[in-house]
Amino acid sequence: MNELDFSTTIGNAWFPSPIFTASGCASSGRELAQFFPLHDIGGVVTKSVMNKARHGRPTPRMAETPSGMLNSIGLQGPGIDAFIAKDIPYLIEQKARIIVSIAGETVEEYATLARKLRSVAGISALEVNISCPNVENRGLVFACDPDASRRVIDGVRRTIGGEIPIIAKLSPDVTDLVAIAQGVVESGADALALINTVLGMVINLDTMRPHLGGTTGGLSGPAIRPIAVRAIYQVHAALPKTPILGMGGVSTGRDALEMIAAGASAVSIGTASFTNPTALISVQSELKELLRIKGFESLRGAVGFAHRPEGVVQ
Amino acid sequence: MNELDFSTTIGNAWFPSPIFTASGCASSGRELAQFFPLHDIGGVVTKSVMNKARHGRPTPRMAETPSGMLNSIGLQGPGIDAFIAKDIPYLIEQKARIIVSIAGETVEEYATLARKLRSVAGISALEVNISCPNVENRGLVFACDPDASRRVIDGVRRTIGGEIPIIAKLSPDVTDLVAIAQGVVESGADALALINTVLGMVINLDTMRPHLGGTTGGLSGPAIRPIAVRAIYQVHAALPKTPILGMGGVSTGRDALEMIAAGASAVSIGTASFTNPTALISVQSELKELLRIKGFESLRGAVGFAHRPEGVVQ
Amino acid sequence: MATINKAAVQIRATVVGNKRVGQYYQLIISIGEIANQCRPGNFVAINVGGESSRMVLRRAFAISRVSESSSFGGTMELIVAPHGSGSKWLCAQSEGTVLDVVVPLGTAFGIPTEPVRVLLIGGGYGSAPLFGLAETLHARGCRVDMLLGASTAGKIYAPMEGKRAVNSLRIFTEDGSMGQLGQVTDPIKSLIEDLDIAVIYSCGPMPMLSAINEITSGTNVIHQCAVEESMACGIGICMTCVIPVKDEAGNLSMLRSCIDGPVMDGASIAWEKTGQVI
Amino acid sequence: MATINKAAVQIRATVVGNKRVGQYYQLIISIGEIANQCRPGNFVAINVGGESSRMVLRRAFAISRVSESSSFGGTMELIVAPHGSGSKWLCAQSEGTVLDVVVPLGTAFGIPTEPVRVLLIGGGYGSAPLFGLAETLHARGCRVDMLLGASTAGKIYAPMEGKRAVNSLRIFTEDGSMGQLGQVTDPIKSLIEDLDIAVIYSCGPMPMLSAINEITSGTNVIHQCAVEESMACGIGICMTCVIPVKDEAGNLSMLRSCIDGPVMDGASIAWEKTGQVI
Ligand SMILES: Cc1cc2nc3c(=O)[nH]c(=O)nc-3n(C[C@H](O)[C@H](O)[C@H](O)COP(=O)(O)OP(=O)(O)OC[C@H]3O[C@@H](n4cnc5c(N)ncnc54)[C@H](O)[C@@H]3O)c2cc1C
Ligand SMILES: Cc1cc2nc3c(=O)[nH]c(=O)nc-3n(C[C@H](O)[C@H](O)[C@H](O)COP(=O)(O)OP(=O)(O)OC[C@H]3O[C@@H](n4cnc5c(N)ncnc54)[C@H](O)[C@@H]3O)c2cc1C
Ligand SMILES: Cc1cc2nc3c(=O)[nH]c(=O)nc-3n(C[C@H](O)[C@H](O)[C@H](O)COP(=O)(O)O)c2cc1C
Ligand SMILES: Cc1cc2nc3c(=O)[nH]c(=O)nc-3n(C[C@H](O)[C@H](O)[C@H](O)COP(=O)(O)O)c2cc1C
Ligand code: FES
Ligand code: FES
Repeated sequence: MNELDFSTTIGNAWFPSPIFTASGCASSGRELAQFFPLHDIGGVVTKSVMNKARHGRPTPRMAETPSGMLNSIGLQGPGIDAFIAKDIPYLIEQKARIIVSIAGETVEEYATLARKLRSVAGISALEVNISCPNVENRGLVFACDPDASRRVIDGVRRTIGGEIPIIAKLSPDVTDLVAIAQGVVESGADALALINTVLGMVINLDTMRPHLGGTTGGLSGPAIRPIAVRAIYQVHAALPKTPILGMGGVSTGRDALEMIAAGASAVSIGTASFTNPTALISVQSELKELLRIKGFESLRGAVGFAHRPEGVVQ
Repeated sequence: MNELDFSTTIGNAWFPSPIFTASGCASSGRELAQFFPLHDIGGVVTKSVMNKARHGRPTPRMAETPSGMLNSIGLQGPGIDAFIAKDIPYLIEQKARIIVSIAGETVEEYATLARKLRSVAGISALEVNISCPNVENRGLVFACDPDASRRVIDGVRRTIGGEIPIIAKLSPDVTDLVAIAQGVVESGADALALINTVLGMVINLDTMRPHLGGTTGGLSGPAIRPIAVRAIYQVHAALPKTPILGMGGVSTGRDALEMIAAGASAVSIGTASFTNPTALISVQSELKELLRIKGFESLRGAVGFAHRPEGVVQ
Repeated sequence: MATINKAAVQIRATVVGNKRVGQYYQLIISIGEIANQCRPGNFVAINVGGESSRMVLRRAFAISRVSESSSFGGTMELIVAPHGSGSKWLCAQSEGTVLDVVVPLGTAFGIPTEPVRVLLIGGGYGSAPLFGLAETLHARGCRVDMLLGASTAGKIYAPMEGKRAVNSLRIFTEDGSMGQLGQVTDPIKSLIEDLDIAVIYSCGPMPMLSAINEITSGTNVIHQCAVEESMACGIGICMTCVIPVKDEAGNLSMLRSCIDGPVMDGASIAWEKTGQVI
Repeated sequence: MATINKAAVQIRATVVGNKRVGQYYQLIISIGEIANQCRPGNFVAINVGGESSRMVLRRAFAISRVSESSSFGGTMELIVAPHGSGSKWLCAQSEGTVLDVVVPLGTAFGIPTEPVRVLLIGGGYGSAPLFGLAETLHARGCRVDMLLGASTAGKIYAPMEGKRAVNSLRIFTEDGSMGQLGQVTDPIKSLIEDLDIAVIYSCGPMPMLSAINEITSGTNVIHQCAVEESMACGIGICMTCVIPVKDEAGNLSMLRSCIDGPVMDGASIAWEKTGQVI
């Protein structure tokens, strides 16, 4: 039996494993490092960082829902300068492969973040979280507006140059996801991250008011997996050459393979790390095993496999 | 203690209870009547009927997902004429309150259906399921296109006149649900049904292809409840006077109250009837009990209660 | 258009026995007087996973046998293969667990009025309802022959006491680990002729049923088969479980296998149009 | 910025005892050598609902006591209130259930280096970690007084053996069904003066902690409180459990109560900005 080639690439970045953390679900990395070496997984996607430090939203910031959860963190974070000074060096020291997630309130803020990161060594890729309210346009989320999405990616692309691959992270809360995806790819995104959380809400029946401090929150976890798989499948069908970082409810190797077959080149694990701090490791080894059992010689061979023409078997 | 007023109204239609079946989850009513008298619930929303008989999609038509399921039935049904001849008389005989759900592939088909139903006695309301592919516009789902949604409702309104209330059933798979809701209300919808299923997909890892015969399917059940509550809350905030028939993952009285507090005047039970054939009855009695415990004198008093201004307690 | 089994009720029923049999679990569930209403071919729909389960759909299982004499009042027996998360959960329940069961559901095998010769063919756990059926047929004076097949010995379900009503029983396994090496469909053609079979009753995977139907089509042999489609509700309200059926004029309808089935006339099914259960 | 408790490990741990105590359940869980690493104030995060559970988040519980002498090796005791679906599931587990536990988590109560006088105040199940704490303090030569409060008698957790290390114990219930009628916060002010209290340790609902802090603020009494915010992960990776904390310059930070807490300096918390746990 040949050794399985488990590596993947996103733009010009190579990763020995396709299993990454999901932005906002691994904090700075230090906390998960208590449970496994960060070097052992494909990559660490950091919590979306903004230009300035932010307190985020009031508590309660979470609600459990059937097979899922809502969160409304509101991008609490230390700001890009503190992040570059403290978190990047730690991750480099751990030999983690780093994907930095950035978020902004204006097109300009995204470009500023890209400029500050451009000269930082040790970053494998940039994930651009465009599921943020655009303060210049009635708070309309960038990722829900084809035009604003393009402008953000365009600004980042110009600033960052060609060296670091850009992954545009999209929201599923849109009528035409494929159009948004095509737009950002035309504007210079090398890859897409699918999906961010789905907008949801819970009413607290004791207070008879919205439960979350932020009123609405983002739904994540196994509940949304069918939505994520559909999004990945649709976008891969339209843009078969664009690598996809899939996520949304993955908690087993089986789930990861589902996303890969739908078209993902790598898979992020978010909420599952809350259920199980070593989920990344178990998903990774289960996925490897499954690929072997199914007779794949490489992870790449399974990417988008569910799209093969009728009649083609394995 | 006063008797609780459990009744609700949708347009000019009065119902003794706010708990209805969900379209497509009660077949013609006969099957549920094995488990409880149809007269005992608020109303029966019939399976969406089209003009002609349809075979629907190939099997498998379902997949279970975490706290939910996907279905791709493809609107199998007998066609409107057989429906009027066989199903309506049965429901009338059972003294059920009838909400007929209609679906079409063209604006004209919806109007045709409305014309055929106009003169049928015993119908309390019409639910217009606009989550169908529009054959005149690249298969784009009506409910995802503000303009097409309006035209459908406008056509039905003109045909049906003012007698039977029209409930427009919307899809959550849109960027701006409130805009679609406003559009259909302006075009003559008396009420809104929120939400239809969320587009999803599962890959079968044995065949390594999409599991459903129809490739994608509609996600329903508790998994989507937070999305439904959010949709109801948002739309009620924008259109506080428009009654909402809420649905999506309700399986207990607690869940129903959550939707009512978010702004629903009535609640449909779909997938929960698959889990439990008497779900409608248990949801109904649990909801009554909860309203009493919370000190409400009427169901109406609880509708949209989560929107009350800061500081107002019960 | 059929309607739901008139006897169907939703009850809370206690597991009174659970025993491993080969690769299956034999569950005995106390269902009281409803046992009288269960006919060979009927099935049940059971909630799985307990209170905070993420599984929202019931699981369907053929009633293997009912018994009214037991010390628990009426009981039914199910033969369950631990397949995915729901059936595995069920197999892990021990005596005393209270289940939410809808019973009995679906159509039953048609019983001939004359004492004709019949062949019963079961694949895997598909043999479960055939032993109860054999008893009924035997009591009617039919000669009952039986063929059981599976991939391997552990998947053959053939209880000792079940064989009383059977004149002959032949077993086939694909790996030869029990009975003859081969498929259960291999000897059918010659058996029909040798034994002058009037009715074949079959229960098992859809490809097996379809293969049997190819053999019976064009002959006078009646083929009563219990089909298996993915079922979301089991009670006729979801339309997920459909099977393409032709009427006499050749018109196709998609009939619900939970209320127009599971037992159907094999000749009426448009086999080439059936889907594949996972 | 704190980091996760260095001793934290994820283990499979067996329930070795489950006993109802008033309205709570006392669970004894075998955790082996990790028991040595647990300090009063630390908590654990436990998976609930079993394999096909729809509950995706761990539940947090204070470690009430650890014991190393037991016949099961090291064990820990939890006092669990059956509140929602997760804690009810946990309370229903019997001996032999294997749990997925992350232990120990969070900060511990600071122990004074001098034998000062201390007051321990617990609300509801908040008393659980206080008895283990009392033993530690007592061993350091501190005089330990304790106040426990709850809405009703069944919610007072005050085990016999726990009282050994306590000089005085007063109980308050809001319905007067046990101890004195009233709130646990009523006598604090006078007790501080009468007993010359140097440190108050508190654990209970946030409004209770906040009320205690109002009493201690402006005094020299140190207030070490174990806060309670909704926690999605318990290990510092989700940022849901934040508490607004002021530094010396008065700058506010939102600190994670799972790793910068649960035990925090009451004086540093911006109480007016804290959220309400459901
Ligand atoms: C009429 C009928 C009678 C049956 N009798 C028996 C029996 O006697 N013994 C037995 O072991 N099994 C029987 N089955 C199959 C049994 O229902 C499935 O094995 C079981 O539903 C699988 O559930 P799971 O949770 O283990 O698998 P999962 O794969 O987790 O199930 C996921 C979903 O798919 C459905 N599903 C999966 N496999 C099947 C299948 N083969 N048929 C129908 N639905 C399926 C499940 O009901 C569930 O909704 C019968 C099925 C039908 C329709
Ligand atoms: C540090 C800490 C120590 C705790 N110690 C104890 C203890 O010793 N004994 C005890 O009985 N309880 C304790 N709790 C509270 C306990 O965690 C909750 O009662 C429990 O999580 C409720 O879960 P549920 O499934 O029963 O309720 P649900 O309402 O179904 O829970 C839904 C979600 O909200 C969260 N949640 C609900 N209530 C609380 C709460 N009060 N605090 C934090 N999260 C909550 C749950 O964790 C879950 O994610 C502690 C909480 C924290 C944060
Ligand atoms: C608590 C929490 C915080 C998150 N923060 C971020 C974030 O800062 N940036 C981002 O792009 N996505 C964020 N996400 C979304 C996740 O990265 C991921 O897209 C989503 O949770 C779906 O994956 P999952 O189901 O595996 O969690 C967050 C999710 C959660 C649950
Ligand atoms: C099997 C199935 C069939 C459905 N058929 C229809 C339909 O014909 N027309 C329609 O408007 N909605 C249909 N729906 C959507 C439901 O009416 C409802 O909007 C959705 O399932 C959410 O509610 P639930 O989570 O309670 O099931 C169907 C849903 C299911 C699960
Ligand atoms: S399983 Fe629902 S109609 Fe047959
Ligand atoms: S509970 Fe997740 S960071 Fe504290």
